[in-house]
Amino acid sequence: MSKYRAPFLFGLVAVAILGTGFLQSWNSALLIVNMGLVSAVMALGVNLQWGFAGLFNVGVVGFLALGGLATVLTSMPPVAEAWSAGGLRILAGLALGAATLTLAVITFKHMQKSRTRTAALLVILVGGFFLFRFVFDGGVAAVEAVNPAATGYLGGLGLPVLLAWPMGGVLAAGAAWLIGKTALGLRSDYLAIATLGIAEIIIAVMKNEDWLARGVKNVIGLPRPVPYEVDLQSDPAFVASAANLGIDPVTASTLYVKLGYMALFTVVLLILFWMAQRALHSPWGRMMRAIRDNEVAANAMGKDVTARHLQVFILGSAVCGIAGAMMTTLDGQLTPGSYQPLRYTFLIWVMVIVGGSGNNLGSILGGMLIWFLWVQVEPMGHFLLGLITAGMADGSALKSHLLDSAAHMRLLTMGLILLLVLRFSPRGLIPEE
Amino acid sequence: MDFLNAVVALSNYVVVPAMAYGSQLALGALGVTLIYGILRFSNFAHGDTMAFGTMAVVMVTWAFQAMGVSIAPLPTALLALPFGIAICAALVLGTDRLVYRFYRAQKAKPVILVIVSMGVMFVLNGLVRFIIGVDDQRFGDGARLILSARDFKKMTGLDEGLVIKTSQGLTVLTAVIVVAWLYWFLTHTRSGKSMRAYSDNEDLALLSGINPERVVMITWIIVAALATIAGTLYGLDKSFKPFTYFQLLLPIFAAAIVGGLGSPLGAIAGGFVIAFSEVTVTYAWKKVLVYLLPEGLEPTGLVQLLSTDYKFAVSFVILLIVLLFRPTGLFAGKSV
Amino acid sequence: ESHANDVKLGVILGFTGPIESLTPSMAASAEMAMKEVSDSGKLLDGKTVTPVRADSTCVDAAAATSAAERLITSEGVKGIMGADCSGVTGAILASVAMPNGVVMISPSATSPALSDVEDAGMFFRTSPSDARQGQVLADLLIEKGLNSVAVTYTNNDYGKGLADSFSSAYTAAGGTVTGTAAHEDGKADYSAEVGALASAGGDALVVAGYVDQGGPGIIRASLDSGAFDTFVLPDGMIGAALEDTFGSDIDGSIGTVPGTESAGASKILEMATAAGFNGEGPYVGESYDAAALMLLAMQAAGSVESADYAGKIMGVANAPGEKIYPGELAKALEIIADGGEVDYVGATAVEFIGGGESAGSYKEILVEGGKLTTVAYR
Amino acid sequence: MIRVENLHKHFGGFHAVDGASLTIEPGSITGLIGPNGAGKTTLFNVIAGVLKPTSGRVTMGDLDITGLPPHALFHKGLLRTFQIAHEFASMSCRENLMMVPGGQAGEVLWNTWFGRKRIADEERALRAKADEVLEFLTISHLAEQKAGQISGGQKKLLELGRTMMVDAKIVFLDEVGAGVNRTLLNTIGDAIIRLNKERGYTFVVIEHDMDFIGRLCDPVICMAEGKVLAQGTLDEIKANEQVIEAYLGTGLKNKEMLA
Amino acid sequence: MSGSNNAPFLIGEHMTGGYGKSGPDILHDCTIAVDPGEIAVIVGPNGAGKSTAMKAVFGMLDLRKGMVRLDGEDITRLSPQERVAKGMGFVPQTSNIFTSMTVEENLEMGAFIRRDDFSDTMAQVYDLFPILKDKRRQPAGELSGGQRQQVAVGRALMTQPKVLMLDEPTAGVSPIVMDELFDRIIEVARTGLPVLMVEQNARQALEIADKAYVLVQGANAHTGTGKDLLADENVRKSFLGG
Ligand SMILES: Nc1ncnc2c1ncn2[C@@H]1O[C@H](COP(=O)(O)OP(=O)(O)OP(=O)(O)O)[C@@H](O)[C@H]1O
Ligand SMILES: Nc1ncnc2c1ncn2[C@@H]1O[C@H](COP(=O)(O)OP(=O)(O)OP(=O)(O)O)[C@@H](O)[C@H]1O
Ligand SMILES: CC(C)C[C@H](N)C(=O)O
Ligand SMILES: [Mg+2]
Ligand SMILES: [Mg+2]
Repeated sequence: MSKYRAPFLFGLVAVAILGTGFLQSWNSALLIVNMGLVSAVMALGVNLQWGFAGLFNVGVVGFLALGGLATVLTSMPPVAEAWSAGGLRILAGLALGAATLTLAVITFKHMQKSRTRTAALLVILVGGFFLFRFVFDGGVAAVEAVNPAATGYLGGLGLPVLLAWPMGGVLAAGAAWLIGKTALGLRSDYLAIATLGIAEIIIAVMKNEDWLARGVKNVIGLPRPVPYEVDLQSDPAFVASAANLGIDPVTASTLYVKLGYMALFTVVLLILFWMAQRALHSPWGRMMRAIRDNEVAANAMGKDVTARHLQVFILGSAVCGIAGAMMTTLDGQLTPGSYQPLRYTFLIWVMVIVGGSGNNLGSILGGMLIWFLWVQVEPMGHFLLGLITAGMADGSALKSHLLDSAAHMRLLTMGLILLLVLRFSPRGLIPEE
Repeated sequence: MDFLNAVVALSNYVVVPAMAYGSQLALGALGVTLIYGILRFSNFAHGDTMAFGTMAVVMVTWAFQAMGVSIAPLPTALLALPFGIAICAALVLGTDRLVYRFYRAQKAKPVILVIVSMGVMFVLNGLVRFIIGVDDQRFGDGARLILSARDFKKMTGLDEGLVIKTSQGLTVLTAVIVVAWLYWFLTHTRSGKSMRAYSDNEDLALLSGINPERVVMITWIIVAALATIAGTLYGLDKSFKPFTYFQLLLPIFAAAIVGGLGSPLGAIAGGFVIAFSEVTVTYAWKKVLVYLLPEGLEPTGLVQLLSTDYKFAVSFVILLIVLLFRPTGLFAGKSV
Repeated sequence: ESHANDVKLGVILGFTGPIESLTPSMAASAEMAMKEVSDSGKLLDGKTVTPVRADSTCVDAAAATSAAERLITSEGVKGIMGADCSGVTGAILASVAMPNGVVMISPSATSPALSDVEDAGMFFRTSPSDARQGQVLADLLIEKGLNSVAVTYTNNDYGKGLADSFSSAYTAAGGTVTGTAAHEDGKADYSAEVGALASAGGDALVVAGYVDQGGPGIIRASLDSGAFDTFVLPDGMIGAALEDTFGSDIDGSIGTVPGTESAGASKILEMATAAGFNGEGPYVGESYDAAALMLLAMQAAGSVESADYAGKIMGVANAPGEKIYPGELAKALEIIADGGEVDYVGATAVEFIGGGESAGSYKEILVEGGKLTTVAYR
Repeated sequence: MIRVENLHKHFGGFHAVDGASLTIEPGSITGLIGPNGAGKTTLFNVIAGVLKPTSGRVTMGDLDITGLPPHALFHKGLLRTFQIAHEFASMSCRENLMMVPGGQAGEVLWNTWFGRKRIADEERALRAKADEVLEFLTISHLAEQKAGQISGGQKKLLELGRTMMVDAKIVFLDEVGAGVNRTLLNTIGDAIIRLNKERGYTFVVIEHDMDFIGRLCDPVICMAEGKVLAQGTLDEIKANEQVIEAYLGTGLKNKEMLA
Repeated sequence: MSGSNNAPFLIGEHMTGGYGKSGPDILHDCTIAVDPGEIAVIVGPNGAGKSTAMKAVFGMLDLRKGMVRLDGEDITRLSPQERVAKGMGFVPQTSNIFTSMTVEENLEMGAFIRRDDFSDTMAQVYDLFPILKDKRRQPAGELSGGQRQQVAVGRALMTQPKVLMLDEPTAGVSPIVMDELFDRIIEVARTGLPVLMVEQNARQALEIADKAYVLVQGANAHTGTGKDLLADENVRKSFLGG
C-alpha cells in the first residue's frame, strides 16, 4: 500500500465536501462535515472494539442513545413539579429494584446449590419485583401526569451541555460494564446478537419510560454550546462584521454556528484519535491484536483476555456514548424513536469496514466518506434516474413509474457504491498495516 | 367448562399465533443458518431476498388469478411458488456470480461479507420497491380459515372461540417438512455432506474432489427456495410489504442464533423460542383468570407481567439467558 | 437571469421509511397546488413555482436536517412544505428552518408538543393538534354508546400523544379504557399486542396507528382471532387501503379524520383523480393547503422571502375575505393582487388558531358495506 | 514442583484423563509419552488451566493451582506450548515474541499516552531479546514475516521461542519436535538442557521421538488410557512389556519388502 | 528430459513460484518426481519449501515457471480438484481434517469422487488405525493430535488414488502407529502406487525411500536413493540430525 493512499483519499473527501460547498452551499457542506465528524468518532469507537480486539458489537445504537439520554439528563432544567410529584418515589423504586437484584446475586453466590436456594431466589425475585412495581409505578404515574404535553418527566440537572459529552461517555461506559460482565464470554456472532438485543432493550426503555426523557414524545429544544442564529442575527456587532465580510447576516449566522460545532467536534475527534493511535501503536495495541488473533494462546501467554475485552468494550462504548451525546447536541433534540439499528448500528459498521478495520485513520475516512454519501446519494439517485430516463418518451408509463420511485434510488445507490468500494479494495480503503 | 374456556382462550391468543409466527421465523432462520453454516457469513440480505422471492410469487399469482387458474381451497400462491423460487434462485445465483464469488476467491473475512451483504440488501431493497412499489399487497385467496370461531363455538358449546387460519396450518406443516428434509439432506446425501465439508475446511474439500462452485450453487438454490417459501407463507398470513420483510430480519437472526447458528434443528427451536417468548411473557392473564378463579376473586387489572412495549426486549432477554448457559445456542452452533 | 422568475419550494416528506406509502400522494398534492399557481401566471410578476423534493425518512433527524439544509442553502427554496412526522419536523424546524428564517408548513405533524414549540413565527401546520382529535373521538364514542374500549397506538409521538389525549378525554366523559398497548410499526407480528388487548376486552378497539403500517396488522390479527370486530379509527388509519384490505369485515367501525363539509374536500378528490393520484389518503388535502397557503402569503406580502410573507400566512388563511377552494388559486392570487382579502378554505377548511395551527374540524367516518363513508362533520 | 493427584477429566462419558497421579520434581526434565489419545495433551490442558478438571487436584509447590486460569498460571511461572501451533497469525514473528513478557509498562493504557519514554526503553530491550531468540531458532530472517505465513515447522519453533522470552519456572512442551527438522531439534534439545542446567527451569516434555526423549529426559512417564502406566528412566520404560505393547511396538513388519 | 517416454509418472519440473500474486519466490527451479511402485521422500530444514513444493505439484500455488506432468500429461493449469479427479491424493501438513464432521464422515469425504462401494476400503483404514473405529461417530475436531493425523492419512487412503502425496504424515503419531503407517505405505507402494512424501522423521523415512530429495531454500540440494543420502555424512549432519 502506497503511503500516498491515505492523504489521497482524504483529499478526495475534502474535494467532495468543497464541491458541495461550491455547487450546493457552504451550509450543506459544513453540516455534512459536522455529522461526518460525529460519525468518525462513532466509527473510532467501533473500530476500537472490532478492529483492535475483534469484539463484534452490533449494539452501537444503544450506546449512542445513552449518550443522547445523557444530554437530556445533564443539560435540561429539572422539572421541579415532577420531582415533588413523584421523583423521590421513582428513585426509591429504582433503589428497591437494584437492592432486589443485589440480594438475589448475593443469595445465589453464598448459598449452596439446593432447593432452598431456588426457593429463596424465587421469593426474593418475585417479591422484589412486585414491591418494585408498586413503588415505582406509583411514582411514574405521578410524574408523567405533570403537564404531559410539555414535560411529564423529571428533567435534567441543568448543567452546561458540554458536560453532557463526558457524561454520555460515562453513562455508556457504565452500561458497557454491565453488559460486558454478562455477555463478553460469547463468541463472535453470538456476542453480536446479544449486543443487538441489549441495544433494543435500551431503546425500548428510552421509548417507553416517559418519566425519564419523555419517551417517544421527544425532548426538544436542548441547550446548545454555541449561540443561537436568531440571537446572532439580532446582534448588531455580528451583523456589522458579517457585512464587512460581505455575507448576509442569516448566512453568516448559520455558518458561524456550524463552524462553532465543527471546532468543538474536531477537538474531540483529534483527542480521541490521538489516544486511539497511541494505544494502537503500543504494546497495549500489540496485546490486543494478539488477543484478537488467538485468544487461547494470548491467555496462555499471561494476558487476561476477559479483563482486556471488558476494558476495550467499555472504552469503545464510551466513545460511542460521547459521539451520541455530540450528535444529540447537534440535533438539539432527543427522539428515541429515531434510533434505528439500520441507520446507527449498521451504517457505522459500514464506515468502519469501508474505511479499513483496525485502522484509525481508516475509520475517520470511512466516517466522513460514508456520511457524505449517505447524504448525497439522494441527489445522486435522482441524477442517475434522470440519465436513465432521459432517453424515454415523456409520459411513458415506465418513465413515470421510475421517476416516482426516485426516492428509492437512495438505498440502491448506497448499496451500489458500497459494493463497488469493497470490490476494489476488499480490505477497506486504508487497510490495517 | 370454565377450565376449557380458559384453555381455549389461551390457545387462541397464545399458542396458535405463536406456533404460526414461530414457524414463519423458523423458515426464515433456516435460510440464514444455512448460509452461515455453509458460506460462513451472516446474510443481511436475507430479509430482502425473501421480499424478492415473495414479490415474484405475488406477480405470478396475479397472472394465474387473471387466467382464472386456481387450486381452491388452497391459495393460488402455492401454485406460483415454484416459479417464484426459480426467479429468486436466478437472482441469488446472479448476485453470487457478480458479488460474492469475488470475495470467496479473495478469502475475505466473514465481516467483509457481512458488510457486502448489506450492500446487496440495499440494492435488493431498492429493486423490490422499484418493481412492485412500497404498498401492502394482498395475494391470498382460497379458503381463509380451517377452523372459524363461530364453528368452533357451535361444535363445542364453549364461550371462547378458536381460530385456525389456512395460512397458519400451511406454515406449520411446511416448516416441519422443510426442516426434516433439510436435516436429512445435509446428513445423509452426498451433496449435503459435501456442503458441510466445504463449510468446515474449504481447502481440504478441494483436495477431496468437491467442486466448491457446485456446493455454493446448491446452497444458494436451497436458500432461494427457503426464502421464497418463508416469505410467501408469511405474506399469505399477514401481508406482503417490502418494509416488513426487512424488519423480519432481526427476529430471524435472533431465532437462528438462539437455536445455534448453522443448525437446521436449532433454527426451528429458535423460531419457537422467540415467538413464544414474545407472546407469552407479555400476555395479559386477565381473560384466563376470569375463567379459572371463583367469582368475586377476578382480577381488576390486566395481570400482565410486562407491558407489550417490552415484548421484543423480553425475547432478547430470554435469548441472552439461553446464550449465557449455552454459549453457542440450543443446538451447539458454530462461530466464525 | 432566467431563474429570477422562478420560486422554489421544498417538499420534505418521508419518501423512504415507515410512511413511504403515504407520501407520494401528499407530495403530488402539494405539487399540484404549485403547478396550479405556476400555470396561472399570476403569482407576483408571473413567477413560476418549482417543487424540490427531499427525503425526511420520517425517523432519521440527521438525514432530514441534511436534506433540509441542502434545500434551503443550496437549492434556495423559499419555503418548506413539510415535514411529515412530528419528530423530524421538530428537528428541521429547530436546526434549519428557524436559523435560516425559512417558513415551514407541515401538512401532517400533529404532535401536541409542536403547539408551543419555539418557532420564531416560522412554523405552521395545516393539521390540527392531536389534543383536539382525542377530544372529538371521545365525544363521538360516548355518543354512540361505546362505553368501554381498548386502545392501541403506534409507538411514536403521534400515536402516544393521540392515545393520551383520547384516553383522558374519554375517561373524563365517563368511558372506560380497559387496556392500552403500544405497537411498533413495521413489526413482523402483533399476536402479543392483540392477545393482551383481547384479554382487556371492551366494546371496540381504538387503533391510533397508520393505515400503511402496523394498524392493519393489528386489525387483521384481531379479526382473525375474534378478539374485536369493531374498530375506532383516527386520522392515521383512514385511507383507501383500509377498504381494499378489509372490505366489509370491519363494517360498523367508526373514525375521524380532519376534514369539513366544504366543497373543498370533494374538489381535491376530483383534482387528484384527474391528476392520477389517490386523493383520499391522509394528509393529501393538508399538503395541498400547505403549499397553497405559502404561495398566497407570498402574493399578499409581495415578496417570496420568508421574513416578509411569514406574517401574512395567518391573514390569508383566516377570515375575513373571499372563501377559496382547491382549484381556485388563480382567483385568489388575483384578488390579493387587487388588494382584496381572501379566507383560504382549501381542501381541509383551514382555520389557523394560536400558534399557527389548524383549528381542526373532523369528518365522522363510518364503515358501511366495506366503504368508508362520511356520516357527519364535527 | 507440580503434583497431580487423582486427576479426572471426562468429556461426556469418555474419560480422557482417568485418575492420573504424578509428581514433577523441581529441576527435572520429565518426559511424558504414551499412545495417541492417552490423555497427555488433556492432562497438560488441565494443569495449564485451559480445561477444568472433573475432579482431582493440582498443586505447584504449596500452592493449589487447580482450576486457575491460564493467565494467572503464566504469572506464576508456568508456561506451555501447544501441540497444534497457536501463532498470532496477523502479527510478525518478532511481535509474536515481544508480546509474551508479562507486566509490560506499555500494556497499561495510561502509559501509552503519558509514559512514552518508559515504553520506548522497554521496547528496545524486548526487541533485542526477541531477536536473540529468533537468531537461536535460526529464523532471524522471518522477524518481519507474518506468523500466519511461515511453514509448519517454523510455527512450532515460534511456539518454543515464546517460552524463551521470560524466566519461567516450569515449561510444558507439547510435541515441539513434531515437524521440526531433526538437526534443529538437536540444537533445541541442547538449549533445553542448558536452560534446565543454567537457569533451573523445570521441563515437562511430550514427544514421540524416543531419541529426543532419551537424550533429555529423566524420569519418563508413560500414560495410557488416561492413567499413568509406568514411570522410570527411559531404559526402564523401554523394557516395560505394557509400554511396548501399547506404545513402542516392535518395528517395521514389512522390512523385507524394502529390498 | 522432457518429452521422453520413460519420463516419471508424476513430475514437478523446474518449479519456480511463491504465494500470492506478488509474494517472493519460495521455490527456485525445483524438481521432484516419483514413479509407480516407488516411495519418494523429501527432506530438508524447516521452511525449505517442502510443503510449498507439494502444494505446487498439487496446483494450490501458481507456478511462475516450470510445469507439472502426470502420466505424461501436462497438468500445470489444472485446478486442484481436477487433479483429484485425475487420481491424485494429498494429505496436507496442517488443517488436514474436517473438524466438525465425524471420523467416519471424514473418511467418506475422502471417497467423495468414488462412485463404487468403498466399505472395504474403510474397513482397511479401520484395520490400520483401530482407534479410529472406536471414535468413528466422534467429531474429528475432538481427537488428539495423533488421532487427527491418522484420520488425515485415512482420508487420503480412501480416495484410492493413482498417486499419493503425504506432507509429514507421521508428525505426532506414536512409534507403534508410525511403524504401522510406514508398513502400510510400503505395502501400498509395492502394489504399484507412487508415493511422494515429506518427512522430518528422516531416518526412518529414508530407510524406506527409493528416491530422496533434499530441499534447501526452495532448490534441490541433494538427490539420490534413500540409502545414498543416509550414507552421506554431510546430509546426515545438516539435515537428519546426525
Ligand atoms: N473435547 C473433547 N471431546 C471429546 N473427547 C475428547 C476431547 N478432547 C480430547 N478428547 C479425547 O480424549 C483423548 C485424549 O486426548 P489427548 O489429546 O489428551 O491425547 P494425547 O495423549 O495428547 O494424544 P496425542 O499423542 O495423539 O497428542 C482422545 O481419545 C480424544 O479423542
Ligand atoms: N501462506 C504463506 N504465505 C507466504 N509465505 C509462506 C506461506 N506459507 C509458507 N511460506 C513461506 O514459504 C517458505 C517455505 O514454507 P514451506 O511451508 O514450504 O516450508 P517446509 O519446507 O514445508 O517447512 P516445514 O518443515 O517447517 O514444514 C517459508 O519460508 C515460509 O515462510
Ligand atoms: C404522516 C403522519 C401520519 C404523521 C403523524 N401525524 C405525526 O405527527 O407523526
Ligand atoms: Mg497430544
Ligand atoms: Mg511443511
